[in-house]
Amino acid sequence: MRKLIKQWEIFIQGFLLINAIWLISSIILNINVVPNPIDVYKNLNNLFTNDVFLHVFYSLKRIAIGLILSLLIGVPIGIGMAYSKVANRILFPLIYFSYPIPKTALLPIAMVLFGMRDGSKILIMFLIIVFQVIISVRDSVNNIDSTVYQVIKSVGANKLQILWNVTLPAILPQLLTSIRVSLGTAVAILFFVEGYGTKFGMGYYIIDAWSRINYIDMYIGIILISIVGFLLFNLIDFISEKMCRWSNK
Amino acid sequence: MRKLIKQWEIFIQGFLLINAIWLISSIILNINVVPNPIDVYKNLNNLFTNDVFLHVFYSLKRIAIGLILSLLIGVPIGIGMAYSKVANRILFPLIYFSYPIPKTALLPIAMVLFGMRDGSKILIMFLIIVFQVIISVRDSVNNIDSTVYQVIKSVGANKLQILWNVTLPAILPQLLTSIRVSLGTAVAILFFVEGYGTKFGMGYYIIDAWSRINYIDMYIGIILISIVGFLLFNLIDFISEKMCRWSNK
Amino acid sequence: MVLVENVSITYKSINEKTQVINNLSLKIEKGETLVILGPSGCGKSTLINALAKTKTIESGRIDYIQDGDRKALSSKVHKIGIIPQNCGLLPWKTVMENYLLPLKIRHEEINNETNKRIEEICKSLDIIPLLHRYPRELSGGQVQRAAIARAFILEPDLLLMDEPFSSLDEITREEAQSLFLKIWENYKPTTILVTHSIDEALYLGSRILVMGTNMGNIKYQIKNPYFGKLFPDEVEYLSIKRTLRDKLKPDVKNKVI
Amino acid sequence: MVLVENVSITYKSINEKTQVINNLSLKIEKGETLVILGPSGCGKSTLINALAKTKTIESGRIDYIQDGDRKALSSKVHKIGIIPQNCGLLPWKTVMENYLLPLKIRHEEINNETNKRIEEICKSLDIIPLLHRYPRELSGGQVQRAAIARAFILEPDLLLMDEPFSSLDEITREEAQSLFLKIWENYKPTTILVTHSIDEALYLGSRILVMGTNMGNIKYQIKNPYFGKLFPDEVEYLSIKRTLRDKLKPDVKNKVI
Amino acid sequence: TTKNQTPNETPNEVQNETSSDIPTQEATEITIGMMSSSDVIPYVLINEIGLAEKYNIKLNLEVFTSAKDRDAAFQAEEIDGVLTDYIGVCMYQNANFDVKITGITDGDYLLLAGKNTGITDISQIKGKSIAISENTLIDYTFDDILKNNNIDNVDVTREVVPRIPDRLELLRNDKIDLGLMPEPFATLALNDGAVLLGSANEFDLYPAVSAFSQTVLDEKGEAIHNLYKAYNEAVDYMNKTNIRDYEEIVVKAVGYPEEMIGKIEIKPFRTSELPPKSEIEEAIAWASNKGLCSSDLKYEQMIYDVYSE
Ligand SMILES: Nc1ncnc2c1ncn2[C@@H]1O[C@H](COP(=O)(O)OP(=O)(O)OP(=O)(O)O)[C@@H](O)[C@H]1O
Ligand SMILES: Nc1ncnc2c1ncn2[C@@H]1O[C@H](COP(=O)(O)OP(=O)(O)OP(=O)(O)O)[C@@H](O)[C@H]1O
Ligand SMILES: [Mg+2]
Ligand SMILES: [Mg+2]
Repeated sequence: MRKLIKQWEIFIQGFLLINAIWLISSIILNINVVPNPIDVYKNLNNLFTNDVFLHVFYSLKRIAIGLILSLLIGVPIGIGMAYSKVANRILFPLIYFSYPIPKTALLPIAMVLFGMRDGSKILIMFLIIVFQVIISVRDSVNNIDSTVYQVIKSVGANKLQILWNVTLPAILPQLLTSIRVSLGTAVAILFFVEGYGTKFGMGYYIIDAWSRINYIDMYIGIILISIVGFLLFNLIDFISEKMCRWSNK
Repeated sequence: MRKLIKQWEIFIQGFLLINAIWLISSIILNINVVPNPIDVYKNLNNLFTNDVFLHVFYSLKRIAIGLILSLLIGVPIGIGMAYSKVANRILFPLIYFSYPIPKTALLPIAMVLFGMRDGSKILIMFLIIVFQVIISVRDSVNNIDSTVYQVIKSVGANKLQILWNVTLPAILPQLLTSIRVSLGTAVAILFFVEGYGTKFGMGYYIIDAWSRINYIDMYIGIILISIVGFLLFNLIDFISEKMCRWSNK
Repeated sequence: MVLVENVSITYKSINEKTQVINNLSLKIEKGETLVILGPSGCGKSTLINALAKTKTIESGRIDYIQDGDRKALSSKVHKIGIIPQNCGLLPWKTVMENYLLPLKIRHEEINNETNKRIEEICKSLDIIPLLHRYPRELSGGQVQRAAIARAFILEPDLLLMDEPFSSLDEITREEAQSLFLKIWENYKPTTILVTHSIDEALYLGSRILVMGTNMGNIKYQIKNPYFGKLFPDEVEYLSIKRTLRDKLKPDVKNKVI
Repeated sequence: MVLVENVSITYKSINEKTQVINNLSLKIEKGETLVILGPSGCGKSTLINALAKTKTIESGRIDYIQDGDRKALSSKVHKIGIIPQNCGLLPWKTVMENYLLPLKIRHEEINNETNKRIEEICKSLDIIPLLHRYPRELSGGQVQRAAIARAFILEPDLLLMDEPFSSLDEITREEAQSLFLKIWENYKPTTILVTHSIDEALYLGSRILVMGTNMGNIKYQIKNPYFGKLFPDEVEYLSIKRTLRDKLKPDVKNKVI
Repeated sequence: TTKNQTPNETPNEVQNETSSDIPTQEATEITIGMMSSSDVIPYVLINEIGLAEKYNIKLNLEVFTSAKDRDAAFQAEEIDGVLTDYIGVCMYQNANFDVKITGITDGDYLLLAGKNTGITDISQIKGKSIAISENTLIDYTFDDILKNNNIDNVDVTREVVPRIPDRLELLRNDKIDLGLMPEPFATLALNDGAVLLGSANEFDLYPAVSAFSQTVLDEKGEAIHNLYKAYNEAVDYMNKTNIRDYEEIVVKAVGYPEEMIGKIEIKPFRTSELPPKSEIEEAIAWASNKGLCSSDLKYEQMIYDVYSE
């Protein structure tokens, strides 16, 4: 209970701080791309006439599917590359070559294969995040101190058991970091993939407002996305705290 | 020497593998958004008539400045957040709120403030990468086992000495992972920031070809960016090997 | 019976290759408790790790013979319990979870009897109040006791212990030692124990082996008549002790150079 | 002189608060070597860490008095050398770099004399060939010797040693112990040594202190007449040994319950 | 204020009036990809005033924020047709994507100078900078305006800024001297003090067109024919009706800021027809000169007559 109150305190404090910075810079810069936050909040009711929950829901759905897919595929590949020489030999150059390709340039292919609705959106999101996950999982598995395997190997555990009892818990803290980073990326990609083929999503809301040069609405969208992002990050922190109790300092 | 040969072997093997996959999928899909690699390579000379080195140079410059700035500012902030309760209290909500903001939506502000040349490009790149760096540095500092500080604290080291001798080496492996991930992100962002106010850069090359619906040229650009990315990743691996000899398995 | 034949072990780092054990052969009878003494850095832990299959050997073979049936020693087939020098508790599991994990992996049923055995062992080692703590919340000696309990609970066929009692105070150590003897009496696991204490070697080893500094050579072996006897006050005991001490000293030729 | 006054220390985890030391007061004279014995988990390492300023104390104070001048003990002002229970070598530095780091931090000039001292100490501990290795390439005993050398090289005013010889074979241990005595003779650092060996306590401690299991209470203290004497064959020696052993045993009331 | 009026009042009447001839077979779906601009008004009206039902089509308007996304969707056959321009069709053709111009659309492109540049006449733009997109109709239009004013274009620095809102922002903040903009951005800039130097329509240049891929034309020829009938009817409605009656629809579709309600003006629209041959040939010449298509491209390859029946 006290913890919850503290969380809220931090939330409100951070929120006020951000708005203070924003207010000051809007006054100093005095350009209309940075509207005064007070004007923005005056128009906040736009949000509710604009199906705010639908926007949030669509975006969350896309983020969730994209992120979960990336984890489901990226984590095993990353672990495989760290453990198997053969897998590494084949995958490592493949990944090093394809990671730098700007995935957004693959949009035409994504649309041909998956249409312009959520299919291509999630594919692009997946393609961007999965590499981040693969690289960080591979690196963190490589950094595991080999002595932690001693006992479990000596009792004859199979690969799966080692994976579940040693590898995964050992990389969990870094995996959570990687999820945090990927989450940030995923939210940012919304802004790209919700620019086509949809009328819902927080990214759409911002882009739409932007192309209407309605900076008030655009900033309302940005506030919305940043609050949702904040809550998602806190969710991950909460999970992290529950799952890494053993290393809690 | 033998190592160098092996590196080349991997490079060529990966390159052939990628191209094989590409060839097969271009044949199976048979759509003109996926051109046949053979057609693309036939037109490879386009690249050299097109100031390839200038494109690469401009992009590398932008990546380097963006990445270095992000590290210079992100690493201290991340460490500060992990060590100082006060810094964390102020920065943590600020960062959790501003990380999810799609930085590309801030382009108008960036352009108005820093013009449409490299200033705004690097600002956008910086804004995207610095959060990834902050989050992963903060998390990895938090995950350092507290017993490694014992001896250095007992000899009365000051904060800077502890930082240099313990904190930085301890997070170095994760920092390198974070640099790898950020590098991939930086290359991808090229595609966005080189879409305006420049006629040079690998991102520009691809976007230009795309908007001309010239898929051959677009894929030439993608090949270029992926080779340059591969080499950058290998550079980081090389640095990583030199710097983390102590944990080499 | 465990048969170590012509085993060589090396460590590889980027620019170096250190051979630690060269052509070692060794026979450990079923139900024997073999104690290995040896100067620091001679390769005792390396050998233990090789037996536990956590360090790959460069050449030679390690076999397990049961009822005349000779098979390569394998952690999948044979039940190996190990107390590594660093204790090897998984930091993300509580002490109790660390105990249950090997049992789960070996698909052993956790019935009333097992629970009773666990409780008994933990009581003897005085770690009942620590069962729900994570390893980093324990003191050095508590970690070691937890590791001892884990190995004993498993009831392994081959029990490997690398300096298991080094961080225990004398009283606790004696309790742990006598617990080991009791357990050994019970079902006679083949045991290899690395220790630095000659007294401990004479108390717990049915055979004692002294390794030299020279690539894992066996300098001296002795069947121990004082196995299981605490503080024997005989002259011969002291003389064996003295011999072992002498054998532990670096080779004379090393000294001269 | 180090003065520990009314010190209490607790460990906090999320849902628990464990008090380990309650209201401990202790005086360590300048140049004294105080040996602390105590059952596993009684709080010895915790006390050492508090003295080394790596564990914060909940209440009370720890002061250092020099020439009548009383100051809070501080790792910035006073030269503290520590051998923690886990040895505390930085894994990313070679053994040699681990030695040089504390010297660099204390801005000590590394002149010929220092180099000679380092070489001498390393020779005595037989670790010269290991100086360019990283800690993870060492055996348990080698790590411990490296940590001992690091603390000795620093020539600290206050030397804190937490079971520094526990992983050494008897011969190496004796060499390390006599090295300590030699160094102590040389410039008389105030020393606190935690050990589990009563023999070691009687050999190296000018004063011996036995901690109880009850929140760091001091159960017994004795000025040691056998300080620095190896294998004294006197009756009284054995009786002191027996007393210390008895004091190490858990309190009777605990036994009964 | 106008805001509180029901915008659909008039449209509903039309709907009721036309609902008499209820379609017998199922309506054919036509999806058109477009970017917000005033060109889209008739298409929005087709849906809003019930013309879609009348002509038995189901018209989906898919709005894109970037031409690249729109082209990608078009190539992926996610959309049947696009609102594009001469240059776009040249490039489609060049990429072996058989896209035909089926009609013209209306919309103007205004050349504006920033309020603090001191430029008041097009003759003063030498040495100035313009925010523009490359290889697009804006690029083409700018060249055309320059040509019609007999200005050598070499002296103008062209800065590529892909998004039109960004160009507007640069113009407003004096980061750039000139901009060539469609509605509603042009109006916004003018409201902000920008100076009008010229426009495309002024020289009878109407480079924007609607286009469909040949495949779709083969499949849905009938429906597309109906679409243009509906389009023409919508244009008639626009030209005959007071803009205030359907202003809300325009504001939403084109993306005018809300405060413009009551002030929006629209020139009369033309009914759809095929663009004149000479204009297309000029565009082909321009594009081939830039290497965007082959100079062999013919007018006949670029158009498709849906009005023949
Ligand atoms: N991080 C921690 N959290 C909670 N309790 C702890 C923690 N670290 C140590 N303890 C507890 O504090 C007590 C004292 O620990 P300490 O390490 O000082 O013991 P010790 O006397 O050094 O024992 P040993 O001889 O086994 O090393 C122990 O009971 C231990 O369980
Ligand atoms: N990872 C490694 N790389 C290189 N050399 C190593 C490595 N690990 C151990 N060694 C070396 O191998 C030798 C044997 O090590 P081992 O740990 O088996 O010694 P030990 O007999 O257990 O010694 P101790 O009694 O000190 O624990 C030592 O000389 C050590 O320096
Ligand atoms: Mg060892
Ligand atoms: Mg301890």
